[in-house]
Amino acid sequence: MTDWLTPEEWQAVALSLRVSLVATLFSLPLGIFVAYALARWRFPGHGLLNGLVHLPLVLPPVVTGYLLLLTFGRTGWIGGFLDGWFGLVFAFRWTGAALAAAIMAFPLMVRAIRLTIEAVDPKLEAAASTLGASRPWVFATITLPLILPGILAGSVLAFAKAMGEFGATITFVSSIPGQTQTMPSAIYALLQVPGGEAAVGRLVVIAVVIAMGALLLSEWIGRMVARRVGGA
Amino acid sequence: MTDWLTPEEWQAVALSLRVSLVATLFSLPLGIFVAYALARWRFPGHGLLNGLVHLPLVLPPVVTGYLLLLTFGRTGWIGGFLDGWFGLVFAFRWTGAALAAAIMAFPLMVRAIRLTIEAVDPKLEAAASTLGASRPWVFATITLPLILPGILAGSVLAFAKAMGEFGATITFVSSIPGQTQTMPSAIYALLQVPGGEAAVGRLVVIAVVIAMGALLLSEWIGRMVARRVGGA
Amino acid sequence: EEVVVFAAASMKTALDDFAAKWETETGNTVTISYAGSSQLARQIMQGAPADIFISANSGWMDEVEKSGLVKDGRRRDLLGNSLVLIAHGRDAGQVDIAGDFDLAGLLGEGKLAMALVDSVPAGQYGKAALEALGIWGQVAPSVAQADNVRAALRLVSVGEAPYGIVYATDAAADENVTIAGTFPENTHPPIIYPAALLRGADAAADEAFYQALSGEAARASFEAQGFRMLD
Amino acid sequence: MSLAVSLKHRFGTFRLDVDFEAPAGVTALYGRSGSGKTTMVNAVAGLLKPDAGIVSVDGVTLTDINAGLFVPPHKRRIGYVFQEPRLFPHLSVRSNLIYGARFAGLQDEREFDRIVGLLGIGTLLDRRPSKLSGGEKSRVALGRAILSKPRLLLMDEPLAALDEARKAEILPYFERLRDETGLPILYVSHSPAEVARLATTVVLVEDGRVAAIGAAAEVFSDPGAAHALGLREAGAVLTARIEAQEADGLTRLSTSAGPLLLPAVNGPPGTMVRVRLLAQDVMLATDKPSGISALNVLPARVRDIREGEGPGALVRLEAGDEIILARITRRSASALDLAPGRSVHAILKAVSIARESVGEI
Amino acid sequence: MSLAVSLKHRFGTFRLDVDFEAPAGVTALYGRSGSGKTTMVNAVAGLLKPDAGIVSVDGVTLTDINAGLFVPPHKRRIGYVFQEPRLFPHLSVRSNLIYGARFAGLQDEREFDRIVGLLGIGTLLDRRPSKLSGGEKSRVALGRAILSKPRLLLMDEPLAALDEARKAEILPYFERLRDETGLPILYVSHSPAEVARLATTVVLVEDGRVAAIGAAAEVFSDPGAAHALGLREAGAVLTARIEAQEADGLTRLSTSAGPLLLPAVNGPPGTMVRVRLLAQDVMLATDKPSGISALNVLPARVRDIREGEGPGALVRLEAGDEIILARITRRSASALDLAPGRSVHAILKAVSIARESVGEI
Ligand SMILES: Nc1ncnc2c1ncn2[C@@H]1O[C@H](COP(=O)(O)OP(=O)(O)OP(=O)(O)O)[C@@H](O)[C@H]1O
Ligand SMILES: Nc1ncnc2c1ncn2[C@@H]1O[C@H](COP(=O)(O)OP(=O)(O)OP(=O)(O)O)[C@@H](O)[C@H]1O
Ligand code: MOO
Ligand SMILES: [Mg+2]
Ligand SMILES: [Mg+2]
Repeated sequence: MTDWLTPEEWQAVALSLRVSLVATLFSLPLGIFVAYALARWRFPGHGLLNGLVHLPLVLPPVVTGYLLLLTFGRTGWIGGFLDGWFGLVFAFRWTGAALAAAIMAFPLMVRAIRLTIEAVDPKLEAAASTLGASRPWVFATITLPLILPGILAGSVLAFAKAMGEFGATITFVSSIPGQTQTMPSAIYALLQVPGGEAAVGRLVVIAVVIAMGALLLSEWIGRMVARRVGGA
Repeated sequence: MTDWLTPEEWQAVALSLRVSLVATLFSLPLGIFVAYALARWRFPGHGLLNGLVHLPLVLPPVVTGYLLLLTFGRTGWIGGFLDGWFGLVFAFRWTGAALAAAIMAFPLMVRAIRLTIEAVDPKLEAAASTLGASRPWVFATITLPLILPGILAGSVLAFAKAMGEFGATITFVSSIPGQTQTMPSAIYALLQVPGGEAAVGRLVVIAVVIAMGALLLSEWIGRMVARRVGGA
Repeated sequence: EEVVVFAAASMKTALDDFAAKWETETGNTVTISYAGSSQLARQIMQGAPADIFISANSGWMDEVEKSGLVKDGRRRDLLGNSLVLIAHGRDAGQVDIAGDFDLAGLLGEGKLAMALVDSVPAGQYGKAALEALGIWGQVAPSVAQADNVRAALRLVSVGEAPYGIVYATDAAADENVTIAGTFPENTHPPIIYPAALLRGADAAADEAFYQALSGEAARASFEAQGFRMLD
Repeated sequence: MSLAVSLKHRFGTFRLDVDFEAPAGVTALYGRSGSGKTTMVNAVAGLLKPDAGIVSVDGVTLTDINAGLFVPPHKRRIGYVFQEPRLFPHLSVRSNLIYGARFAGLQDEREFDRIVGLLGIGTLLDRRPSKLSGGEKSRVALGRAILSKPRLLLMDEPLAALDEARKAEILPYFERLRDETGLPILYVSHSPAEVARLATTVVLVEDGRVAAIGAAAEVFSDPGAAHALGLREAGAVLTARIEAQEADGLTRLSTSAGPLLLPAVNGPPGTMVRVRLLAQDVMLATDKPSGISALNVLPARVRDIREGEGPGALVRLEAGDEIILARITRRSASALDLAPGRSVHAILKAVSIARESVGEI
Repeated sequence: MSLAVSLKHRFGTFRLDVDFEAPAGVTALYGRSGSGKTTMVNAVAGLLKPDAGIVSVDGVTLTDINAGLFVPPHKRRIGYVFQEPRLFPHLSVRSNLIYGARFAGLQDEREFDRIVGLLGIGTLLDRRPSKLSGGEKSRVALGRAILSKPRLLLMDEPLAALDEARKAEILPYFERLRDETGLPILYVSHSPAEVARLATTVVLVEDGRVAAIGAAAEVFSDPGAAHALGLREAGAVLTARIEAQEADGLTRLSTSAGPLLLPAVNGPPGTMVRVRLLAQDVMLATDKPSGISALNVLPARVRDIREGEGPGALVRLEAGDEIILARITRRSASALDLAPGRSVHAILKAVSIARESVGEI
């Protein structure tokens, strides 16, 4: 296998996996929260928040990457703050790649979850509240389990998007082998090379296999969940 | 206004709007069909179709664009066929940009619609069938209206994504001012020259305003629909 | 020790080749991030941990230098390249690129693939050349602009566009295209790849690699890909 | 043969295994919660594909698993009032109501107005189902099924959510459906009064099986079925003819057991009606009583006495061609020295016969 | 004062405007479909914020719109059996049942087993709600609310989907809840039998307003309320004391009106019970009858006679300290020459008094 891809390419595969997993898992709680807020609450900044969430979709990825560089970069105001207070550095680290992937994938995740939240019958939540469950309990024991399909779908979308994200990532954290060179960056670099197509093909196959695995897993879990809830 | 952006940039704005609208509207029927098939039917190629739909998410956009070039290009097998039989040419045309945008946005659209289809209570469909409605009628009169929120969400996601799509588009149809130079292509070009930031900023603002408009419109329609169905 | 190089994507083959040689020779590690020159320049200006920057044009290097990130006197024009007209296929006919060159007639319905003519260096050089030849006006409507020169090459390579304008280095690397002609040097500004040692480079290896870029081993790698060493 | 059902189906540990045929009219499925009624109805509607079995309506086979026949629900033309309302949430009440009509062909506006009036939903037509009360929803669901002009009507507890007054308005309509249109109806109900009043045939379902089947008059006057029915609901059904509508609001009826005076039975003289006499509403006297408020005293002969486990006894009486059931205490039976062959008087109050216990034939 | 409700709310054209106070025990909301019962219950539960009004339970104010007070539902400790089951689809029956217990503190396994047994859902515990029959769902919903150990129980037609036998099992349990635990219950039902049996207080709701309110005994023996109740359901409620359980399964009771013999009333001698006598089950005789199967003949005096629009008349009788209502035909009333002050005999069959008409006090 090692001669099938160069060690550097394997590194890229491993990094992409890590970046995508971390991006998905870490953005999930916030994604659920934002989806819930957008679905259920009416508040002054509603439209703004909604727009902000969708922004990475509308902007060309390079622009998003550039904005990230300006804000989360070493000299950016959030980046500087996080570095100064928490020692958290995103610039040119794999964490930055994960941040970029998470932000790019965020609208997909939020939408999927929001759609299922909107489909939850508030009457069930009301029933839970009469049984003594406070809002957070209702959320944890009724809403959350009922929106599992959306969480699953949102996660798999986010993971897939994170696996494929290129423009924002390379613009934000560059493409440093072993540190920030994800699979798409590696593919891009290979496309610059004459005769790189074969290696590109191999990486694409790996990306596809990983994504298919994630997809099949999510479908399977989804079916288990559906069976538990027991539709028809 | 005309001196705020160059005529070429205004062209790019108009083109992006057209491309995104066409991409969204034309892919909608297929999106609904595929979402329905994935949500409701079990068939041998289920996993494959699902994977295929998600592919543009997983692959770096450049790769998708390249694959489009190979298949839908003038010399590609589908492209050659469509050109020969229907005179339908995608290469270097705005139609190609729309095709690229549609394909990139397709997974988002399908997922959103699929999620709402899965939330439709099959008991309502069964009730409609006992009232004499055949499968297609049930779909048109019960399922379709009930999944409107998903269709709306899917469309707005697709539209936003189409507005921001860059990698696949420029790889597939290049950037020909007035024909295939979309807003993201124009933005990218401006980012390549030192000092282009101001013009980038203006284009970005326009993109954001358009996308916000679409978003607000969709939220508003969604609330109308919800009020008609009468939650709470 | 580790040397971090930010280099224009079009240099990948040549630079990888040389870096590998240098690594075995010195035992140091070279880590190279390839991306568009503009992206790399911006990253360096935002504090990227790069030791050496090789840009595909002078403009972005100027920007980096202006922000004071280049070590004093540690910038030089490393490589030169030439601009060629390529045609799809292994045995396309040769053309003579001169004053009354009928490129528009040659193209017919077909497109001329170039990099972005107002922003990507290869495209800017190409546009300048066509203007100098006085045919930009006729050709402009047929130009398909790609986001980088490799993408322009690819358009010709797969036959989507019959002709394209790329660097000689790119043309040499692709079997599916033929160089139909070379643009005279005087039709466009000199094509220069400047290299610079950056402020953050404090290891000995950084300096060594910067120096070695002009060495004989480097020359072999670069020239094999069609670059011209500038001294 | 209007309806022939033979089904085998398994849901986890529950097994349905029923086989019955019912003539035209209303066939009531009566049985305890979880006994399999809805499962049967679903199979008839084509919403459930049973493991094995046959369903045929009016000689048309709709399901025959062995023969590989399974007509899809929308081609069955079966109206189904589900146990829960199942209204279409995105449609107004009006659109819900006319949903089926478009598939059944022309809409009949007068029929629409009639049903809407009967169900008292005229003021709700432009509302969405989510803004209806529980009983309003179930009324709309009822109207929707009826207006789809089915050739068989399935009703799963259609009146469970309604008040007595509304029930009293709707029951006569069901009778008319049954009698005037000849529409066969499969009717699930927990209310013996409804069943006895409407049903031509009663199917007692117990634990996925048919425990008893027969004409309503038979099943309800069968002391053996009294247990499955619930003792309080045992009773006989008499056939009567309206003789006259009297000035004080009473109706004079004749039966082969003798004349009956009942409060306001609608219909012109000559109309045949069915009268349900609950066993517990019948009192027995050995001497003909006098100075008593009960208007109806029928001479009868004891056919048999069946003593239950409790303090009661069911006495079956012959009166004319009719069978009358009386439920009294064992103590009274022995005090009166009742025995087969003994002549007695069956006493019943005019007002004891509930309106819903009298229906047209 | 156990429950004080004063509400104003508007839904489109529907206006709710009610104001009543009810003592401890079961308060029944009785009224036609769409009259506003569920709306009232929702406001008590805190699921609906009324436009104006006050709700207080046992002296604790839960809602006071003017004062800006609105205790959220989860802090009210009110168990609510909804009109539709509303089970949690992702939880097993068992988890549905114990859902509320975790918030109420310790679970009581014996109580759990008792409720599960009473409701007959022991074999369903591991199933999902989607695999239950209609009646099974409503039983689980009932169990879920009861097991949440509420301090007020709201029940919106909890027994509508259940068969008679199951109802007969559950009703005594409700009585015990009312009597032993003192749990106040707000009970919506369309069944006058249920209401009369359980209710301490009856609130008649008509079109968003309280049409009548009072002790069950009063409302049901008030000839004026008979119309709102449905004539067939008018009747009196007697207070009785169990004297002896006799060998043949009958129970001997004493009332101030005289002795009564009824089938199997549970309880040791000395227990006080309430007996509901439907007006239509009471026969009147001027002479003391003999040779008759009815075991109970009570001497009484006519207090008043109210003639209805139809052929019937409601006769209010005084017997001891009790009021008894008898519904007879006008024709009988004049045939017997009934008039206020006249002495008569009220005749009632032992078996006419349905089990669900007798309840402990
Ligand atoms: N969300 C709503 N919007 C508008 N009208 C409503 C809404 N909810 C209920 N109503 C109306 O308010 C009235 C009272 O409804 P409610 O549910 O309280 O009736 P109910 O007495 O419980 O009737 P049922 O016995 O049929 O359940 C009805 O006429 C109903 O149509
Ligand atoms: N999908 C299912 N999976 C497993 N068991 C089921 C399923 N549906 C119904 N059952 C079981 O089958 C039996 C019959 O159910 P059915 O719904 O026919 O009862 P029913 O007679 O209509 O009862 P009810 O009067 O309570 O509505 C019940 O014991 C129920 O638990
Ligand atoms: O440095 Mo590039 O790859 O020609 O933009
Ligand atoms: Mg059922
Ligand atoms: Mg209600």
